[in-house]
Amino acid sequence: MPMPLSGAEWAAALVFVPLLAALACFLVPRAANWLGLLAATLILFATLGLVRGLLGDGPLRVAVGAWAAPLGIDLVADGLSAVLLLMTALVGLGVSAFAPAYFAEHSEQRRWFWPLWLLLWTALNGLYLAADLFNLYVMLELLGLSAAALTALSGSATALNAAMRYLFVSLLGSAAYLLGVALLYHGYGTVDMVLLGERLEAGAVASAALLAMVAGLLLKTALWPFHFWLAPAHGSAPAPVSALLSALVIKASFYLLLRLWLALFSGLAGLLPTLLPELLGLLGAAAILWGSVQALRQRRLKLLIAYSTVAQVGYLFLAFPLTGVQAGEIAWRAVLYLALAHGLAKAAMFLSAGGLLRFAGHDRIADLDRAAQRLPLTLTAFVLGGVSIMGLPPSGGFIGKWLLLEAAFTQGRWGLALVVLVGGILAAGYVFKVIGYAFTATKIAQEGEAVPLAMQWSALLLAFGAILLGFAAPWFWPLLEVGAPFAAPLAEIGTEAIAEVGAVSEAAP
Amino acid sequence: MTSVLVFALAGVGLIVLGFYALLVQRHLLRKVLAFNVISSGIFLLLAGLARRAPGAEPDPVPQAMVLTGIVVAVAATALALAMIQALRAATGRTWLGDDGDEE
Amino acid sequence: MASLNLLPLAIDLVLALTLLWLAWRALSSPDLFRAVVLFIALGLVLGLVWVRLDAVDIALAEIALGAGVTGALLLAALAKLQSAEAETADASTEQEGDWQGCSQALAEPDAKSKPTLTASATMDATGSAMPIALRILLALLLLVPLAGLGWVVWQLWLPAPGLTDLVAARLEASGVAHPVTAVLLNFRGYDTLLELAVLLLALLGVWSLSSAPHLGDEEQEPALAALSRLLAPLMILVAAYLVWVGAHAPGGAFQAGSVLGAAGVLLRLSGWRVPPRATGWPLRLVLVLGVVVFACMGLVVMAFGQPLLGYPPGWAKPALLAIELAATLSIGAILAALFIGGRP
Amino acid sequence: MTPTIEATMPANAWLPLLVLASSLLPGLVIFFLAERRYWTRTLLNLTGALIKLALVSAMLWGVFHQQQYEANLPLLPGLDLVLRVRPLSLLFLVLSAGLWLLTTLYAIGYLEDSPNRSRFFGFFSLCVTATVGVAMAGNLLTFLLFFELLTLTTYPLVVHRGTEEARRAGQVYLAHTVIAGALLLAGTVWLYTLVGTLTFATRGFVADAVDSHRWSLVAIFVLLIIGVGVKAALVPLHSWLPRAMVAPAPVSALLHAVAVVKAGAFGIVLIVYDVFGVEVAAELGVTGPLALVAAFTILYGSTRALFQDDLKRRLAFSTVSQVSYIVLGVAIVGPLATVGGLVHLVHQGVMKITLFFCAGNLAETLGIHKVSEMNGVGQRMPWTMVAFTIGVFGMIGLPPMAGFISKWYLGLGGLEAGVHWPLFVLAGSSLLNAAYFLPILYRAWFREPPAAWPEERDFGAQETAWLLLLPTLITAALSLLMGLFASMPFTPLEWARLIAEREFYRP
Amino acid sequence: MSAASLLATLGQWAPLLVVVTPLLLAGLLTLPRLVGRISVLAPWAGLPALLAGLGAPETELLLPGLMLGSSLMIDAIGRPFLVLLALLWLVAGWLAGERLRCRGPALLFLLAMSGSFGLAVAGNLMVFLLASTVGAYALYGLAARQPGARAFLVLLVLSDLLLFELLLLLVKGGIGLSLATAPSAALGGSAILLLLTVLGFGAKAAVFGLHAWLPRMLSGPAAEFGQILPGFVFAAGLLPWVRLLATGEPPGSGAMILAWVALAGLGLAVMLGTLQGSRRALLGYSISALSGFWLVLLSVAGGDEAMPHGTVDASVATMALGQAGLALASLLARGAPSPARQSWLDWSINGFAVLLLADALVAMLGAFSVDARMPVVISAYLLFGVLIGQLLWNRQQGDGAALAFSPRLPLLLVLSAALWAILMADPLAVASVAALALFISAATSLLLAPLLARLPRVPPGDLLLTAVRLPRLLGGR
Repeated sequence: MPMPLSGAEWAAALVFVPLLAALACFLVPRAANWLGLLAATLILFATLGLVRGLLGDGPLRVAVGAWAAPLGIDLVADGLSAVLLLMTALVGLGVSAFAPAYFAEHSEQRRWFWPLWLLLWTALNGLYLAADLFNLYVMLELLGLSAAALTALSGSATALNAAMRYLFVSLLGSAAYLLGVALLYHGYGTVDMVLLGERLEAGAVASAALLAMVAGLLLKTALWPFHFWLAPAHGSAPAPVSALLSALVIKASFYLLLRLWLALFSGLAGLLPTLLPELLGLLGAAAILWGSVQALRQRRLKLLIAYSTVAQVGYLFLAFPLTGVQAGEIAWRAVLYLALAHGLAKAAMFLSAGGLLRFAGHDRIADLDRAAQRLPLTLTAFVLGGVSIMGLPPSGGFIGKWLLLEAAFTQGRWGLALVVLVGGILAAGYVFKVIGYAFTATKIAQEGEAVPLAMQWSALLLAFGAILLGFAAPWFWPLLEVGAPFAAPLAEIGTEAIAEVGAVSEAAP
Repeated sequence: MTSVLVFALAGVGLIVLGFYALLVQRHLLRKVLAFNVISSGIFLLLAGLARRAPGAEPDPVPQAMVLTGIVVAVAATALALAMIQALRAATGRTWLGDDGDEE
Repeated sequence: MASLNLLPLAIDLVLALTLLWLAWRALSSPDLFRAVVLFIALGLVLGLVWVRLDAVDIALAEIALGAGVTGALLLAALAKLQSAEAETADASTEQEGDWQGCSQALAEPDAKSKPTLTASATMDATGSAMPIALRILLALLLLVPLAGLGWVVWQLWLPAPGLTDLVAARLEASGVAHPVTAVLLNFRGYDTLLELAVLLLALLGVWSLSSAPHLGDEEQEPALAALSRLLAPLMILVAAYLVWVGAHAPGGAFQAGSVLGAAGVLLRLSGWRVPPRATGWPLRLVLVLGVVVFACMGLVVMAFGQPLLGYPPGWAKPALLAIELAATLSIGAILAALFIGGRP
Repeated sequence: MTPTIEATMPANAWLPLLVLASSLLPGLVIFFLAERRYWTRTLLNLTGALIKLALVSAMLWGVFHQQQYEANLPLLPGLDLVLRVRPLSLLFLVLSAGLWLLTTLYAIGYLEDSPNRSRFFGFFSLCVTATVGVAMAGNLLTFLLFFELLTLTTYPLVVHRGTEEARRAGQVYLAHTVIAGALLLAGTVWLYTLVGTLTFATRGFVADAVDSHRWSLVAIFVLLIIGVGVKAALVPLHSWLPRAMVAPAPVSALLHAVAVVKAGAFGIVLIVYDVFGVEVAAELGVTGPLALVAAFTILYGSTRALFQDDLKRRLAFSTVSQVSYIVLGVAIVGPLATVGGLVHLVHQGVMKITLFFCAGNLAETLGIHKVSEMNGVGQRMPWTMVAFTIGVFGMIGLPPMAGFISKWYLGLGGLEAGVHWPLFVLAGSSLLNAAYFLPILYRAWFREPPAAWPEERDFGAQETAWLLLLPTLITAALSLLMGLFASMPFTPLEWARLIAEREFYRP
Repeated sequence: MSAASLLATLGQWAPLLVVVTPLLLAGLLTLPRLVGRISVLAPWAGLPALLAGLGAPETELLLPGLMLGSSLMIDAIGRPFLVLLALLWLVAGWLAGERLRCRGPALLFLLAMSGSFGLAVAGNLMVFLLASTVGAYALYGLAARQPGARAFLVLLVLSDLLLFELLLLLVKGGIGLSLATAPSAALGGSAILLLLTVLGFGAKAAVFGLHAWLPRMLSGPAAEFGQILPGFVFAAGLLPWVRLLATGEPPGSGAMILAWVALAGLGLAVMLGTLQGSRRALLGYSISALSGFWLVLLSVAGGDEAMPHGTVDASVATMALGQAGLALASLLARGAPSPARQSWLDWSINGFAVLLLADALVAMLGAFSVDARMPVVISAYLLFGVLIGQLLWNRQQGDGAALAFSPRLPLLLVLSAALWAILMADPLAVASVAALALFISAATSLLLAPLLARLPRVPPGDLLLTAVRLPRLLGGR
């Protein structure tokens, strides 16, 4: 690079590269594969640049169009968003490497996959960098529509039905979120998170807004009572799409919920802000148990993995009740690490399920005819992914589980600790159910179809990523500290940038 | 001033009405209608309260937001309708089947 | 005098009530066609409401997009569904299997932990699947958010300035006179860029779902052909005017785009075909033009040391104009394509 | 502070890592070898094993001269992956390194032309890596990590045959080990939150938390012991062991004599000595119940073994009982009992692996799986049966064999600690051992062989393939020599005494 | 390296040499080619033991490395046993003849031999236990198909356990395992140790109560190796008793009880012996009786003052001679001699054996300087006299070799035995009483032999249960 780019350029690149790549893929469908891969590598490069920038000179706050916060829209990047951007880049690269081989025959789907996927990627990157609530609404909408369109890509009856339900769910969620934004804007005069964080005080408006936004986002994150749409959607979508949905899309709405909770509502007094985390923790625990039991009952592999996502989402919400006085920091760090590890592992599992589906023509678990020996790479990817999902030691999942347990034990929350452990055991149950069948032979021997190496290796590399996370924890903590996202609301990030603009708005009441 | 309140309340009415219809109606086209009603309600709430600003001009920022919202609503509706037609062609029904893992 | 200032209140009340009544009728009318027509009427009345609230831009957009384009899309979809309905109706006796109910149709998202509704009943006339008892219970339950929101609105209706003065202070630096357009294209240009992307995404989704519809060229009614030949140039003129006026008065890219889209729809109905040569990448270029220009403008500017989407001082006006033109073109094309449905 | 392995660490920090790599790398390479690449696979296996043995003996020499071997890798804030080689870990290291070499030789012979050998040897090497990791663990977190890795790598070996029965056995194995792993994790984290550190220390590191958290420490002890007890096959948690006999012979040899069961027993040793410290454990009053459980397991395992007709299941139940000797030795608070427990860790390994090799020979050469089919097998396979006889005498604890030495020290330790009931348990167990092993010898040596063996394979002059026979004889000779020349330097007994003297009892 | 120093070092390593030579030969057996030659050499493996027993000086060889620190030694008590065992193994090997041709029995034979030599030269109890285990299991291997073998095995395992406990308690009690130092402090007077010693070694010495296996194994069909068993019995059972009990200071009351119990055992053994069908069964019972006899003497011996170490050795030599006599007799009891060779040669060897036995018994009195007039001792001699008589009578049916001889010759033999005993015994007065008792009982049993013959025969190996079955036997006659 001729001159070292500052953080702002990287942030801009993160949003505009996938956008322009999507348009290019739409314009020139034949070159879609190469454009997609190029975009994926560029995005990874940009993310690493951003991370180096963050580590170098602290959290980033860029005013788009030089119009500072209350008027214009700001892009914010701190430790929390950097880690999730990194996950998106890694999983995105994996899926982009997987997709060309997967869609080799049905070129029609390939033609539409790339533009939709890159627009989804734009929405993800934009969402992690946005600090403006309405901007986040547009990102959510872009995300929801592209995800629904991608789910319906395969065109099968179940896929369409699932996509339809998913579309309505995400539209309803965004509408509720928008309602919350409207209330907050009219209540406190701005839609910027930092300013809102300062101006917000407990009251009817704040509670109503909190309720609406949390309800909308819970619907999109598919936490337990609102999980009904997830399994059919992730189960019936094409493999790379279900990998994206499970690993990335779910995490975006969770990130948004987390950011809102940390920036705006965690500081508030009043009944709802204290009651809500306990409720979320309860729903999370229910999600873990219900999701795992359902996963155990499934006879089809992709549905099993989908229900596993329902369970793993439950883990992410366990941290809310744990943000007590001492171990708050550890709980957030645990959950973030779980999200990161789950992203990589779940993507690996879905991609390997795609490989198995291509190999056997079906994904009935009981008939995985000797897959262990005939398709070793793919199954290893599934196993390593499973190891991280279960939270067995060498993996990132283990680090997350360890920190969560540590937080639970320091605060004496035995119930949560028990749920985490039981969740791990049940996860082992359904993962090893699949592995067990991969070793046995079915009665009628099935001859398998060759699975291209690109598909196998992309799944395997993602799985290795999930395992290596187990050892890479020390590298992540400094990154996570940038901007101290968990310590206090975003207030003090770059307040000086707003000060000089604020002069005018002070004139207003 | 009261017109702001009236229309804001109307907006709330629309939201709740649309939400009721979204849950109750089975036909997907009706659900799309319900969604549009909800969106209109929210926009009414958002831009209606903008009128509270003293002086001639209402607060432009919510207006811009509502404009964007309307365009997004149109896009969503178009996609939903296309998906309904595709679903109708694929499954012959225009309502959400209970597609548990039946096959 | 009291009676005089009561008049506007009365008008507002009437408008609000008609709004609600229309919405109720549209959502619960047994016949689908009637429901769509009522919905279009609702859109128009909503346009009046916006005018009443001095939000002229929104009024324009609501009528052009909310009522016009959405209505057209709904009617087109209804036509296709009913034609399909007719085929299956005579093809085989409509087997009214006892439909085992759409359990978990849509869980009540409200965090007040309403029980998940599992509806199971035969389909009644209004197409709703729930037994009466459940629907009443739901209605009652919905009173709670209604009251809550109402009370919150009651808190909020007191006059508050919002960001009007801040926008006014920065208006001249934004390159356009009309505040809404300034906010839309400059201050919150990033949102608008993404909004265009959403529109394009919708088109991509539609095209990915259905293959190209059979562009059978039905016989043209002479009256429609004549009318379209007259109206199309007029609509294009109006669109151009709207783009230009947007700089200093309510108008702008989206409204102009929707008018252009309407023109496209009209031409399409009257049997005009996009020349085959142009249906390839040229059409796609037009569709994509708006977003590309906007994005490239935002990036190019950065090369000159300006922050993202921050136009250099003198250049704001021409840049915004260029963007608006490109946006109008692509919005028009997209809306027309959305109406046509499948890939050309 | 970007965490790398500190450059300033002394050179011999690389040895523990090299020991790990010496089986990890060949394992990973073998995974990608094609089935027909017989010689490359054998070469890789054997060089790996030999290098590991050489490294371990170098460290043996080093530790004897008070050398420090430690490598650590930061894993969590405040918690590292620590590989520290102490005399105690060397005891287990030498056992696993030595027996792995022999089991590899045996496995090469045993799986002559069976399918999936690359997969088998891949997991085989990974399993030993995990075992070696468990041996060298410097803190409880590292122990937990390698302990769970052991579960993961042994599961494919248990289900290697790919039959439905193997799968079900694998499921049972997993059900036990995964739940145990969860309990172990819970205990470890809880301990960490209470005490703040997990590094093993000679007298344990929980001493100062005893008075403030007495009952939680007891609960943690129970959690840890159950977590480790499943692999050590303590009675209520043992049922996976007999069912895992469906695996091929080298696997059952590896599982029982070298890796899994020993890791469990070693875990109990670590928990009692290096986590809690034996005095603190006694003060908490947990060593008594542990001793009772061990005693019950010893007797239960032997009685169940009486009624098993399947040879490998009988040996499995015998292992259940024999491993609890170690636990008994650990649970009796006294230096001599410690020596007895530790030395039995090695002796039982060598003797039991001999018996399993013989069982494997019988199965592979004559297709014998049941004790009732073993009539007159002494004539047909004299050398195998001689090794089996030596193994049996070791198990019963007759003088020249290694078993006698450990039984001697256990008995002496019991007396020294003033508890007499261990003597009766040992006597009872020896009787039961004799009751279920000697009839086999009688049947093999003094009964007339059947007209034809179930599936006889002809190996020309010798009784069976030399690859199968050689390891068996070596381990038999080892168990004899370890008994006969027990007090020579560098024997397991001397090393156990060194551990007891250096680690547990400062004068 | 002059011959003297060579001899000295040879002497020094003699005990190890003794044990190792049979093991070496056994090792060579593993090579298939050498089996033929080695099996010929097998019987001669006992030669070095014989030479060491006769010539080697009294030495103690410490072997710290072997089995938790052990030592081998040749001392006054051990030497006679070593010589006699060597003789016994040579004769057994010679008699076994072709049975040693194949590798299995040859290997077991050599192992048993090395085990028994190990017993003789054991310096501490650990080595003793090691040697007795190796020897016993090898013997079991040789005679596994005999009817009594299973009982022998069970008793073997039980006795090993008891000995294991004994050794533990000895070490715990601080007494230590060494036999070379003060065996006198061996038992320190604790009842448990005494009980363990008696029972532990009793099982191997086939003292009555634990004797069931010996008569049945002797009377089994293929009894060629039968004759080695008595040799093993003496070494494994009696030697330790001598080392531990002989000079120990058994508690007053404990000793007397032990004496009376042993006497009762002796009586029962004699009674059952007389009722035996086959001659070898009788021999079995006589060996069991002899063990009982030893126990009586040993428990009584320690009665008064602590015996000075020296005197016991000399007497022990004669005792050993007695054992040998009995062993030789059992040698003769090997298979039924063909009638043709029913010559006086057999008779003379038999007689000679009995003579040796009688002399040994009498000499024991002197060795222990026991007050000959004690009733226990007298009755022991009387009972044993009856057995001697039955041995001489040889009229037992059942093994088909009923010797048709008139009672006169045996009577003559008894007289000469008594005379010889009296001449040999140095403390004249004491020995004469014992000899007299012996002579009288032997004579009466000879005379009553035809009467006793009509009593119902009892199968060998029955324990005290015979009292229960006796009425039925009598009734069912």
